Order: sequence, then C-alpha cells, then structure tokens
Amino acid sequence: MLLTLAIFLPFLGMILILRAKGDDEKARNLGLVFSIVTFVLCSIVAYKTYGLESGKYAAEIDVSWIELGDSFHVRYHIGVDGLSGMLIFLTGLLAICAALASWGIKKNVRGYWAMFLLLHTGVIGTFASLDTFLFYMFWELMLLPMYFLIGIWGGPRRIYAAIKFFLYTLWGSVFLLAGILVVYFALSADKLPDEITAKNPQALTFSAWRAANPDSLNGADANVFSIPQVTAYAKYMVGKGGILAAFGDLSLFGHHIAWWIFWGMFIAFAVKVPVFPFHTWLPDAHVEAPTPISVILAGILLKLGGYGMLRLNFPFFPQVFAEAAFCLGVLGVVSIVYGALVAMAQTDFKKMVAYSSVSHMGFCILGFASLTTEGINGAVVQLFNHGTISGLLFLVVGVLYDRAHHRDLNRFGGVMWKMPVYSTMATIAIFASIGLPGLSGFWGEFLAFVGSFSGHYHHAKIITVIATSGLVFTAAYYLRAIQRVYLGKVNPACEDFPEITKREKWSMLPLLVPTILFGVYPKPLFDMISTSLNTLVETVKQTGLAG
Amino acid sequence: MPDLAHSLPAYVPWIIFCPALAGVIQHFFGAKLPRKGDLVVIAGIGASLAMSIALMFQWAALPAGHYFVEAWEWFRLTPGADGIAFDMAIVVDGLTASLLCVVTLVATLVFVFSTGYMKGDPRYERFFFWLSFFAVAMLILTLADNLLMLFIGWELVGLCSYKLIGFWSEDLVNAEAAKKAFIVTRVGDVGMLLGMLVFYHYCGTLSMRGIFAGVAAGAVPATALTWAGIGLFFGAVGKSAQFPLQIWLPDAMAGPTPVSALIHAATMVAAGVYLAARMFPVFTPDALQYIAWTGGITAFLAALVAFTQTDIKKVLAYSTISQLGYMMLGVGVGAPWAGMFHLTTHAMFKACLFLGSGSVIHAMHHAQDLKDMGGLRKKMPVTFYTFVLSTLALAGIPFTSGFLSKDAILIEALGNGHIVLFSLGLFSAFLTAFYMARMVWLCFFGKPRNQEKFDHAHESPLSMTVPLIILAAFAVSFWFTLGAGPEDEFANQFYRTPAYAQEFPKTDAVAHAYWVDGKKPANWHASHGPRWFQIVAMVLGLIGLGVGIALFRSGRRNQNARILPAGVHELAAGKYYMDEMYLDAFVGAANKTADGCRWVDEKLVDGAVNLSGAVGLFIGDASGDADDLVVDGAVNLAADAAKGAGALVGTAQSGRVRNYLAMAIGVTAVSIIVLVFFVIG
Amino acid sequence: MLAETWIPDLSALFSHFMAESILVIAIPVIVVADLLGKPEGRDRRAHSVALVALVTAFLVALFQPTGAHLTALLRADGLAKIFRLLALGTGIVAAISALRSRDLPRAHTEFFVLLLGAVLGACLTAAANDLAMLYLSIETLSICGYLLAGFKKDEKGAEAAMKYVLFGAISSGLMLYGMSLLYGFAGTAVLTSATGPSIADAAMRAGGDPLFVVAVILVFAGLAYKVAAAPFQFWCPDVYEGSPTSVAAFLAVASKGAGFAATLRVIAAISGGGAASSETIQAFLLIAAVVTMTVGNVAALRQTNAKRLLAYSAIAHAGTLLLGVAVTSEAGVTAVIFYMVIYLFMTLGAFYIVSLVENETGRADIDSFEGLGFRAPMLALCMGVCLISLTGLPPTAGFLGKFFLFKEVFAYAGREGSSLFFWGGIIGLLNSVVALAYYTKFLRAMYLCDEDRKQGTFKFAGVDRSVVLALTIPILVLGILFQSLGLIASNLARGLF
Amino acid sequence: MTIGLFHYLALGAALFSIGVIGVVTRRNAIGVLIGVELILNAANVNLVGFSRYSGGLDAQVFVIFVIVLAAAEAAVALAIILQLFEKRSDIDVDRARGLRG
Repeated sequence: MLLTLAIFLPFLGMILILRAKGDDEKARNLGLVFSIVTFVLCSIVAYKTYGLESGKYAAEIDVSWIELGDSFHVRYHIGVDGLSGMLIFLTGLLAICAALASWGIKKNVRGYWAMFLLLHTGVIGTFASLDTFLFYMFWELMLLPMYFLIGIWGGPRRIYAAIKFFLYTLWGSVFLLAGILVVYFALSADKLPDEITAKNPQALTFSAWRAANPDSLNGADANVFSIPQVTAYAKYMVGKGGILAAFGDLSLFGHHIAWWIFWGMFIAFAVKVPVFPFHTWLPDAHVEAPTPISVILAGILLKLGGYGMLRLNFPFFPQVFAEAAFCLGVLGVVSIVYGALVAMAQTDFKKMVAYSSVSHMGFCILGFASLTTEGINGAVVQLFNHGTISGLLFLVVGVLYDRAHHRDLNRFGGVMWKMPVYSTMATIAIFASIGLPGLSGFWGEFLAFVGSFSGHYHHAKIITVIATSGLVFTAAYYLRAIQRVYLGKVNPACEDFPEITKREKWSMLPLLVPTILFGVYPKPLFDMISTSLNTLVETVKQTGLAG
Repeated sequence: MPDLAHSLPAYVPWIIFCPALAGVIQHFFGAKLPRKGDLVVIAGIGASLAMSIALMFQWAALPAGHYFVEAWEWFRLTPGADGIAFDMAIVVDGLTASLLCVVTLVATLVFVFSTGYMKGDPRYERFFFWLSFFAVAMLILTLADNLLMLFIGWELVGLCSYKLIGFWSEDLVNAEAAKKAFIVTRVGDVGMLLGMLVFYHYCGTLSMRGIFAGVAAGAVPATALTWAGIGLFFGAVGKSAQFPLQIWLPDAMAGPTPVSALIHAATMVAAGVYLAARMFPVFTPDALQYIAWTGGITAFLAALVAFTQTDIKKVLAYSTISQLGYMMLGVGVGAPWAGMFHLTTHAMFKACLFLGSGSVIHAMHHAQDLKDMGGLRKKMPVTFYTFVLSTLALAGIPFTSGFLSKDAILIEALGNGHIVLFSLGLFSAFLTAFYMARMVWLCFFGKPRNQEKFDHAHESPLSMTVPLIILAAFAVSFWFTLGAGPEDEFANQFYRTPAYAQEFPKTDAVAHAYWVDGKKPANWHASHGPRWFQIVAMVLGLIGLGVGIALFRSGRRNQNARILPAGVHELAAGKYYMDEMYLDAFVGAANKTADGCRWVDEKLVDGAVNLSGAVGLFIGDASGDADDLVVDGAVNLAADAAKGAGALVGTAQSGRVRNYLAMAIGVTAVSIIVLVFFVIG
Repeated sequence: MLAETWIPDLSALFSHFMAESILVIAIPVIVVADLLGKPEGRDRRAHSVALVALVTAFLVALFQPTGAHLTALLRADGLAKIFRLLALGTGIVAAISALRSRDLPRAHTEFFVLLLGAVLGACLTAAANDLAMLYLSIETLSICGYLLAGFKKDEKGAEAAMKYVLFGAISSGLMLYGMSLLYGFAGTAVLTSATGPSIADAAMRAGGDPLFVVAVILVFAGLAYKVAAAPFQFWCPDVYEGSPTSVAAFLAVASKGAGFAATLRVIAAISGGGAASSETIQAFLLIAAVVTMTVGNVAALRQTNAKRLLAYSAIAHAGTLLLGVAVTSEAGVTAVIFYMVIYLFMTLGAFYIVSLVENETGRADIDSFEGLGFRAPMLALCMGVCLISLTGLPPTAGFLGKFFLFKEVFAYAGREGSSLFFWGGIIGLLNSVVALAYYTKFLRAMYLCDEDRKQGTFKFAGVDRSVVLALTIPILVLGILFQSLGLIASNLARGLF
Repeated sequence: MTIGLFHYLALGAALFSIGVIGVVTRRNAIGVLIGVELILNAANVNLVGFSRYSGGLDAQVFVIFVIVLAAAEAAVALAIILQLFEKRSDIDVDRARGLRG
C-alpha cells in the first residue's frame, strides 16, 4: 500500500494544485509539502528493502488489471528490491532539492508544479513496476511532463530542446515496445519448435516451466509480463535457447532474433543513459531546462536508462549480454573519453557538466560490460552517486545563473572571495565529480575499473587502460573550471554577488550530506544493492562466458 | 612459521583521529576560537607525535620481524567468508613506525613555525584546517595495510597539496601551479591505479598480505608483475616528482613556505619512496632496474638545474628532487632500508633548510630572490647556524646524519654492482655540496646586495627559531652517527624487514635485502662500508664545499654567475625545456582533440542522428531563432528522409482530380499485374 | 429459391433492425415537418426531429439483439452492432457540431435529411452480407456524403464536392466491376452463408485463379476509397479541408468505420478459410497498410491547416487499422474493433475542438490555436488528451489500442515466422514517432507560444463543453479501466470467424 | 456462331476499359461522368451475362439496383458540377486546384 501511495501521491498533488484557487505562493507551498511527503514515503520504502534475500520484493502488490483471452494477463504488479529501493530513495531526495530550487519559477507557477509532481509519479512508477507492460506505461508517462517543463519554462531554444528530448526518447522506446511484444509472444507459445527440443531436451515453454515450479515467486500464477518470473525463466533457459526459444533459430540478416531484441531494448535504454552515439539530446535539454528540472533530469532520468538495462535488458537475455560484453565495453570507454574531451572544449558551464554526465555514465556501461560482481556493483553505485553529485552540480550552476544570468565560464572570476560558503560547497561537489576518494564519486569509478580490468571479454585490459585516461581529462576540465570561476582576481561583474541564500543552501544540503557520507562509509549502499545484483551475476556466470 | 602478527595497540587508530578531530573543530569553529584555533590543531598533531613515539618504542620491543596488524570490514559485495569485501586495515612495522615519527615530528614543528610565519593572514584558520587535513591524509597513507586505503590517503594528500599550493590563489599564478601539481600527480596516480588493478586481477585482493602471498605463489605472471611494479612506481614518480613528472614541484614553491617544508620536502614527496620500500618484495629485477635508473637520472639532472636557480626556494626544491632521486636509487639497487634511512634523515635537514629559508623570506618581507640577500649571518645568527648545520648534513659531511644515509645508498649501489649508477651518485653528491655552498654563501656571507631590505632584516621570533634548532639538532644528532659501529644499529633496524616480507619466500632480487629470523642476509653491508670509500666520500663533500666557497668568496660572482659549462647552463636554466614540451605535446594535443570532438559532436553526431531537420522545419516557420537551426542542422540523414518523403507526397497532392485518379488507377493496375504474376509464379 | 433470399419475415427483420427502421421513418417525417407549420420554425423543427430520431435510434441500437441469420442480405451480428452504434454516435456528434458551427448557412432540413441518409447507409454497410446489398448501402452513404461535402456554399466547398463525387463514382465503379467478376465465380452474390453457395466457398475453390485475385483487388479499390487507404487516399485532404468541419468529422469516422466493416467482411469471406490466394492478399494488405501509414504520417509533417493535418492523421490511422485487418484472425478483428472505437473518440474530439476554434477565430489552421492553453485551459486540456491518444502515449486509450494492434502483428510475425510482418510492425511503431512530430504542433501552439498570445478569453457554450468532455473522458477512462471494452470487443468479433 | 458467356464478358471488359480511359483523359467534368456511366454499364453487362449462363436471377435484380443507383449518382454529380460551374464559371477539372499541398 505504501508503494502505491508513493507513486500516486504526487498525482494527487497535481490534481490538488490544478484545482487550488490560491495564488502562486499557495501552489509553491503545496508542491513543496507534497515533495517532502513523497521523500518520506520513498525513504521508508527504501528502508524496507534492507535484509531482503535475493528474488524477494518489499512492499509488493500484485493485482490483476487487464484480463483478456487466456494468455494476456496484465497485472498491476509493483514491488521494490534493493536496486529500485535505492533509486526510489534518490528520486525522493532530488524531489526535495528540486522543489526548494523551484522558488525562482515565476511563469504560471501552478502549471509548473503540476507537471513537476506528475513527472515524479512517472519516475517512481517506473522504478517500482515489476510488470513489463506497467513499466513501459510509466516509462512513456514521464515524457510528457518533461516536454512541457523544458518547453514552457526553459531557456531561449527551449522548444527545440523539448521536442528533441521527446523525439529521441520516443524513438528509443519504439524498440522497447517491439521487444516487449516479441517477448510476450515468445513466452505465450504452447510448444517449442522441434529443433530446440532436439538440441536440449530439458528446454521448457514458459507455461510448462511455470507449472514445474509453482512455489517460487510467492506462488503468483503464470504471467507473461511479470519481470521476476521472466527473469527466473531466463535464468533457467540459459544455454537452452533463451526465452525466445519459441522462435527456434529464426534469424534476420545473420543474427538470431534474441540478438535484435537485446540491442533494440539496449538502444531504448542507451538513449536515456545516454551512451555515446545517442547522447546529443542531453546538452541541449540541460542547457535549456530550468535549474530544478536539469537537477531532476541529471539526477533521475539518466538513471532510468541504467535501471532499465539491469531490470529488463540484461536478465532477459543473459546469453546475448555475455556475448555483447565487448561492444558494451567499447561503448562505455568511448562515452568516457569522448564525453570528457568534449566537456573540455565547452565554455558554457552547464553544457560542460552535461557532457561530464555523459562521461560519468560511461563508467556505468563499462561496469556492466565487465560481467563481474565488482563491476556491476560499482556501476550501480555510480548511478546513485552520480545522481546526487550531478544534482548538486546543477544547483551550483543554477545559483551562479540566478546571479549572473549567463553561464559563460570566461566571464566569471574570484567568486570564492565573494561567496566563500557557496564556493566551498561547489568545490566539494566538483571534487566529488572528479572522483576524489573520501567523496562518493570515487567508489563507482574505482569498482568499475576493478571490475572491467578483470572483465570477461578480450581486450578488457586495454579498454580499461584507455578508460583511466578519462580520470586525467575529467580532473583537467573541472580544475580549469574552478580556476576560471572561483579563483583568481575578483571579476568586476561578480563584484556584487550576494552570498548563498538560506533556501539555496537547504536545497544543496540534502545532496551534499550523502556525497560525503557515502564517500567515507559506502556500506549501506552496497548492502542494499548487492543481493539483487548477485542474482544477475550468477545468471551471467551460468552462460559460461563470465567469471 | 611463527605467527609474527600481533594485535594492534588500542591507541593506534587515535593517531589518525586526533588531527582529524582537530581539523573538524577547526573547520566549524576555527574563526571563533582563541588564536583562531591554531593551538587546537597543534595539540592534535602533538598528541599524534607522542603516540607515534610511544608506538615506535613498543614496536622496537617486539622480537625482530614482528608487526602489529588489525583489519575492520569496510563494505562487502558478496556474502560469505570468501566473498568479495574491502576492509580498512592498519599495519605497524619498522617502516610505519619510523615514517610515523618523521611525519608527526616534522608536522608538529612546521605547525608551530606556521603560527609565526602566517600571522596576520586573512584566512589564517583555513590554512591550519588544511594543514591538519593533510596530516590526517598522510597518516592514513602511512598506516594503511591495503593498497586501497593507501590509494585513498595518496589522493587526499594530493588534494591537500592542491589546496595549500593554491592557498594564496588571489593571483592566478598560484592557482595555475596548484592545478599543474594536481593534474601531474593525478597522471602518476593513474599509473598506480593500473598497478593496483593488475594485483587485484591476479591476487583477488588489495591487502598487502594477500598480494605478497599471491606473488609468492606465482599467481602473477612475470611480465604482469613487472608492469604492476612499474605502474605502482609510476604513482611514486608522480608524487615524488621523479623524472619525467618532476615539472610540478618547482612551481609548487608558489605555496607558503611551511607548506613547502612540510609537504614538498619531508612528507608527501617521501610517500613515493615509502610505497616503493613497502612493496619492495613484489618488484621484479627489471622493475628495480627501472627504479634505480629513474632515481639516478633524476638525482643528477636536478642537481645541475639547482646551480642555475636564483630563487632560494627553487634551489631547495631541485635539491629535494635530487635527494628523492637518491632514495629511489637506494631502493632500486636493492637496498630499500638505505632509501628509507636517507628519507628519515633527509626529512629532518631538508625541513630545517626550508624553514630556514622561510624565516629568511619572512625577515626580508617575502623577497625570495638571492639578488636581495647577502651578509645575513650577522642579522639572523640562529637561522644562519641552523642553516649551515643542515647544509653540512645535506652535503654529507661526516658526523652528520646525511653522511651516513647518503653513503649507505652509495655503498649498496657499489656493493650490488651498479658501477655507473654509483659514479653518477657520487658526482651528484659532489654537485650537491657545491650548489649548497653557493647558496649559503650568496645568502649569508659577502656584502648585502639590497641595503634597504638588509636594514629591515631581523631575527625571526622564537616560534620560528625553536623548530629550526630542534631540526638542526636531528640533522647532526650523534645517535645517528653512533650507529657507525656495530651492525644492529638502532637507526636502521627499523627498515630491515617490512611487514609480511618475512613470511613468504622471496624472489631472488629481494633475498639479499632482508634479515630473516634475526640473521643478517649474505651481502649485508655495515652502514659504513670499506675504509677507502669513507675517505673518498668525505673528501668529495669537503672539496664541493671548498670549491663553492672559493668561487664566491671574492664577491665578484653574484647569483647570476654561470658556473656550469656554457651549453649545460642554458639547458639546465631552461629546465631541459620539459615544461614547454609537455605544454604543447600533451596539453595542446588534448585541447586540439577536445575542440575536434566538439565539432564532431555538434555537426556530425548531433546532425546525422537527430531529427533537427524535421524538428527545425515545423518550428522553423513559426519562430525566427530556429532558422539558424535548420541551417546548422544541415547534415541530418533521418530528418532529410522525413522531409523528402513529405515533399514527395506534397507534390503528388497537386489538387488536380485527374492526377489523383491517374495515380490511383495506375497503382491499382500495377498491383494487379504484380499480384497476378505473383500468384501464377 | 427467389422467395427465400429476398422476402424475409418482416417481424424478425424489424426486431433486429429497429434502429435502421427508425431512421427510415424519420427521413420522410423531417420532409413533412419542413413543409407543414409556420415557415420560420422550419429549421428548428427539422433538426429537433433529426436529433430525436438519432438519439432514440442510438438507444435502441444499444439493446438490439444480435445473431439471428434473418436474410442472406443482412447479417445482424456483433460486427454490425458495434459499427451501427459507431455510425449513430458519429451522426449525433456531427449533427450537434453542425448546429453549433457558424460556417454552415443555417443547417436546415436538407442537411439533416442527408445526414440521416448517410447514417442509414453506414449502418447497412456494416450489416451487408451480400454484394448487392453492400454496393447499395455504400452508394447511399457515398451519395449523401457527396452532397454533405459540398454544403459550404463557397468555391472551396464546390471544388471539394466535385473531387469527392468524381473520385467516389469511379472507385465504386471499379468495385462494382470487381463484384460482378466475383459473382461470376461464385454464382451467387452472398458473401458467406451457412446453407447455400457463397463467395467464401468460391474463394476456397478458385482461390488460385488470377482472375479471382483481380476481382478481389478491384473490390478492394472501392473499399480503399471508402477507408481512404493508399492508393485511394488522394481525395481525403482536399475534401476534409473544403467541407464543413462537422461533415469532415462524419466522413473521418462513420464512413471510414463502415468502410472497415465492409473490408473485414469481404476479407474474412475471401481468405477466411485459408484459401490459396489468402497469402498474397495478406501481403498486399500489409504493404498497402504500411504505405498508407507512412504517406499519412510523413505528409502531415508539412501541414499548417488543422483540418488537412487531421485528414492526414486519419489516413495514417487507416493504415494502422489496415495493418490489423491484414492479420486475418479473430484476435486481429478484436484489435481492429477496439482501435476503431477509441479512434472514434479521439478523432471526433479533435475535430469538434477544431470546429469550435474555427467558430471563434474564423480560420482552421494551427496558428489559430496559439495560446489556447491559457485562454481556455479546459478545452486545451481535452485537445491535449486527444492528441496524446492519437500519438499513442500511455495514460490514454490510444496507447492500449496501438499496443493491442501491434501485439497481434508481432504475434502473427512470430507464428508465421514472416519477417515481412516483423518489419511492418517496426515501421508501424516508428510511424508513431513521426506522428508525435506533427501532433506536438498543436501542443506547441497551445502551450509553448510566446507571451502576448496568452491573453484574451475564449467563449464556448455549455453544450460544447459537455460534448467535448463526453468525448475525452472515455479516452482516459478506457486508458485505465481497459478491461470492460476489451471483453466486449473480443466477444463481438467471435461471431465473424 | 452462337453468342456465349465469353462474348458478354468481352463486351463488358471493352466497355470497362473505354470507361476507365475516358475518366482519366477527359478534362470536362461531364466527360468524366460519362466515363463513369460506361464503367457501371460494363459491370451490368457482366452481371447479365453471368446470370444467363451460370447464376440465378438475383444478378438481374442486382442490375436493376445498379441502374437506379447510377441514375441517382448522375443526378447528384450533375448538381454538384452545376454548383462548381456557378462558382468558377467553368467545369474544367484541371483548373479546380484551390485545395492542394
């Protein structure tokens, strides 16, 4: 019940705000109250995932939603395990910070807060759903509010950025829908083609497998769309033709259909992560979005890509995932180095941070590609930590933008001497982003390196060595930014910058504390996610291609 | 194998927590505390010093080869005993105990010195906060038992050096120097990280015990072990400013002098040597060869440059690089104990020299150039005498600690058959004495070159001179020299056997370096070596000083005098043009590729993949600013396809009914023909 | 033999076709009402009778029994019932929109007579099980349509009517010729019949005969014109732009719906039994569907006139529906029916709001939507919901409709292992991305416009508000509580195969 | 030789093709209508032929319906063309290009 409340409370808030007759101030307060309540709910849900043994889900609800014909059961099946619990907690955290940072929004405030809360319903729903259909529905539900948030309250080229964001993600999610449909059909087949049963006799169809072990997954009856059941089935079918066994060895243009579906779904999530070739929407969306929205965009929406891969893409096709490790590794390292280099060439502070996000998410892909426990755990911790750090960085840029109304790095100087408290917080955020140990940015990168160095694809070592160059570039462009903005003589333009206000400080603190806390003591994070990730690693280990 | 490990005394973790606590208090309440919290910080480091000394004696009481070790689980990835977990661990053996004492002693003295030196600075409390933060990081690095904690201490120390070098970053020169230091050391750290990754890949753990066991069991193939060794050493090259990454140390002198003394003379830069000594058992012969040669080359080249420097701190900086080269040479030739011994003694007298130069600079109102000095011995007697004593130690004159530690390295080099390196080291020793004599003479003797500054010069207050005196005492303290006699001198018993090395069979290169169960290894050289060598070393030191004094006594040569042969002087003065080479080779190339990637991103990737065309099109006619967008999004495949097809259908929709009919019926006829053939076929 | 096929027992006929009978009675009543009584009350009497007739017919149709095979000509099964309701619903909305809109010169009796005639034609087309009956009802629908299209007394209206009449006449001519050939094969004009010979049996026998395929293609030509599928979709944008908006709405939904009902019956008859040629016909349908979808979507990118854009969107949706028809299976028909119902709500909603904007601003292009989001928030919200549903984004029923239809396509691709259908499905999905590009034109105009357009108020009467809400709320409700409609659609389809 | 089904079908096909060509080539609206009538009558010929040789009388009934509908269609088409003529004072099909794009 708690989880459904966490998902639909912002929706309720949206309706209340739209109906509320009061002035802007009332809408703002209402929005903030709802954000805080959402945060409290999210943290309770996240806390409940502690001590969950693998395969179990906390706050699980499994209610039938659409029953059609015999095999088409779409269920409102939500639940939270370590992985989604952590990301839901991150969503709650960023909700508060973004809400506090939204005080600067003056244009039709009620519309803004309505869209803001609707966005959170979409995001929390996506993290919590354990039913592919429900996942896809929430996945697309959050696009619309984001389109309006960037489109109406954004910067000069907001319309272009908004529609570009919408088209990119929708283009990606087309392949996701195709994938879900093909998987749906393959699993509802009643008998396997003979070439599969000939090769490995113990391969079963989904319904037969479900009948074989009904007790697992708290006895829920066979449901083709339920993610836990399909993941367990995929684990069983490793080496026996995978979950698309019903297609036999139907292959298009030389690749088995599972290969196509895996890469199709990967594209859908890669657009969100963003991975190298699909990242061009990110800088535009970030530069044009208002500060609180780019905090949410960087903090949560990028994590959906990674989460989608871990929840849908990799567990469903472990065999293809293991074989595709090399390509993932290459994509990861290209994102890291390319993202860092392009960030180095930027003069707009926000665009630089956006490209640095591309580079940091490249570490996640590198971690996934390694197929090792350390790599995947490192990648997921990077997801969380990058959320807090990049959220903080965008707030930092927002504070500067509110004062200088421009983001050109070369037109700042000596802000440290005018706004010492703010500058200290900014430097902490920047050093966390550089990956300095003692701050949370280090763990994701370090474990991704450890994992990918002993990665199970050829050239893993060389790829890791190239990736380490990313560390030097990241340090270079961030330190140059610190030097141009915070140090040196006080730029006459920055002469009268007021020190950071209480509200701005309180919007940064909830992100600063975890950055330092989880840097010094990352145990709570790892305890939360390691159980649910180990099942994925074991599945991949079964394919024989991973250690 | 007797169990050599002992449980850690309870107070050891407090060695780190005291300065950490002081730092936290300083951070939050620094400005409001009396004397802006410097006493709190000094108390913190003082406590650590006391505990370190107590720990040293407690360790010395242990039988030879034993050590304290303790581990706490930090975080765990897979459950179960053999699951993947990373833990915090502390080990205390000879190396740790000695370095702890050196670090805490020098730190305490530098903190005291800073109260005088930094008096009146607007951000006085921030300075002390960063000093205590540095102390914490250095102590973590020293006490770390696994490479992960060592790496974390390593990078935090890098952060503190960045913050302290760039302390006065009002003017960009200091900020630039700080950035350069951080990035160059980070290049070194990348090398170290790769070394760690190799060890983790093969030995499955980062704890030193696990690595030594893995190497002993042959888990790491020879080439990988060499590369890992060189990788780790590359981290040390970055941190200890060895060739080729030594460019950042001279610029680091932009920081306040106490910082230079503490970080860039005694502690941080020594961390590289400490790492090399601690991980000595895993270095393969050709890794050691690489280390030795790096050390030798650095020592020699840096010594040459020292001659051409006019800034008092720059001379000392190059002298430090040169001495660090010596220590690396010591480790490289298979005598980590000699390297560590030189590190200990060097920390003392180099800190004294830096603080001495600090007091001179303080007296001369922040004038650092030799052209304003001369004849200061009368005005600043205490600084002068401590400076001269430390110079003697640095030059390696008998009855000083420097003589013993430097000669130990040279003897080991000779003993282990590195003739070329031995001669290079010997010549560098001579050069060291020479340039130190030059500097001392130009600074303290002869006629004052800047009368106005000379008149203002006065002796530094007690808070600055007392640390000088203590350090100078260590520079010449006899208990070092007393060790000239029997083998088990108190001084170098600390470095005989680092933790765990005892418990595992050694690779051959290492066998001769360690005492096993109290027995001396085969070619163990007494620290004083053959008689003829002692005389040669002593004579060389004295000749160096004499020549230096002789050249500059006449007063005809000032600081710009060109002592080195013509060609060599330009080369050395220009620091071998390495800065410029790095600037356009690496930094320039990185910026060019960055701009190239940006162009690629905006034009090709953004254009080819996105629908900016179609998007631009239907916005284009609505809002003006999108026009440039349609132009800029020129190269866009997907967008053109959508637009092209749209245009095609548009033309088909010509408005003439007959066209419609013709097209409709035409297409139907064609499809009929195709299908008929299809069905028949 | 003659008696059996032609003279059914009248009482059963009336009970199963009550709604149509009401319409048949209503038409002469309107004419008489127009003649008698005071002249100035003429129009009011006419349209009140028409509205009453339509509403009662709709209510009656709700409870009309299905299933009895009364005559060979008409089949009162599930398919007929759903499309009858669809046609009547559209008729009601078109009538109200015509009354409210200012561009129609005093919508008087002729308009309503023609409207009722067209609705009657649509209902009968859905129920026709005989070639003659099919041709007859399609012609009634088309002829009334031609006149309705030309109702706006301006040059554009005349041109639209002319194009519609010429295009319609020729395509129904082609269809008739195809029907005559089919008759030749089957010896009878009955599509499917449990007892006697039928075209379905002929298809079983002579499926492979090339002439049979020619006949099918020709018949498909007529149906494609009705449904505005490629290559017979050229008339659609011009006629929608020229004709009054309410008529355009009627054509977009009712006549297209009737067209699909007829196509479903014909295709079911021909390739239902797995006849030899069904493979090629399915491939032909798929290609036609993909071409229609792509043409509709891509051309819409360039439009600035709201009605033309909605015309192309109607073509695109026709392509999607045709994709469902190409999957000749019972599940396919369920998906088509389900999508058709949702299509009704979405398109009628959009057209109705366009007509309201046209009344207010006099122009029907997208720029007249500027700032609507702030001037009339409720209207803009409804328009937004319709558009989102037309694109196929989740919270709306459009998404579920699209999901089901493509589920069938991919299921068929998997079952038959045909990569043609797999890639057809992928292209179909990609089309929804292109669709987003032009649907957001409205959103951009309504919400993302610059400041000055946001002032001013936008008046529309209570009636309009309730009609718009009646059309948009089901989209959201069906989007969530999908269960009910899904069941109805599936058991309706059961009758056909 | 006796007139068989084949001859009817040939006549029908001929009429049909003439009608189609007429529709496509004529620029005068009424010319197009004439073409349409030809197509409809071609279908009638077919139907009558089939009814005589291979089918029942229902084809004949079908023909009668077709004739009625053709008349209705012609009436409506002419009315519309009249209206077009009134508005544009010419009934040239090609010049009516107001609606396009």
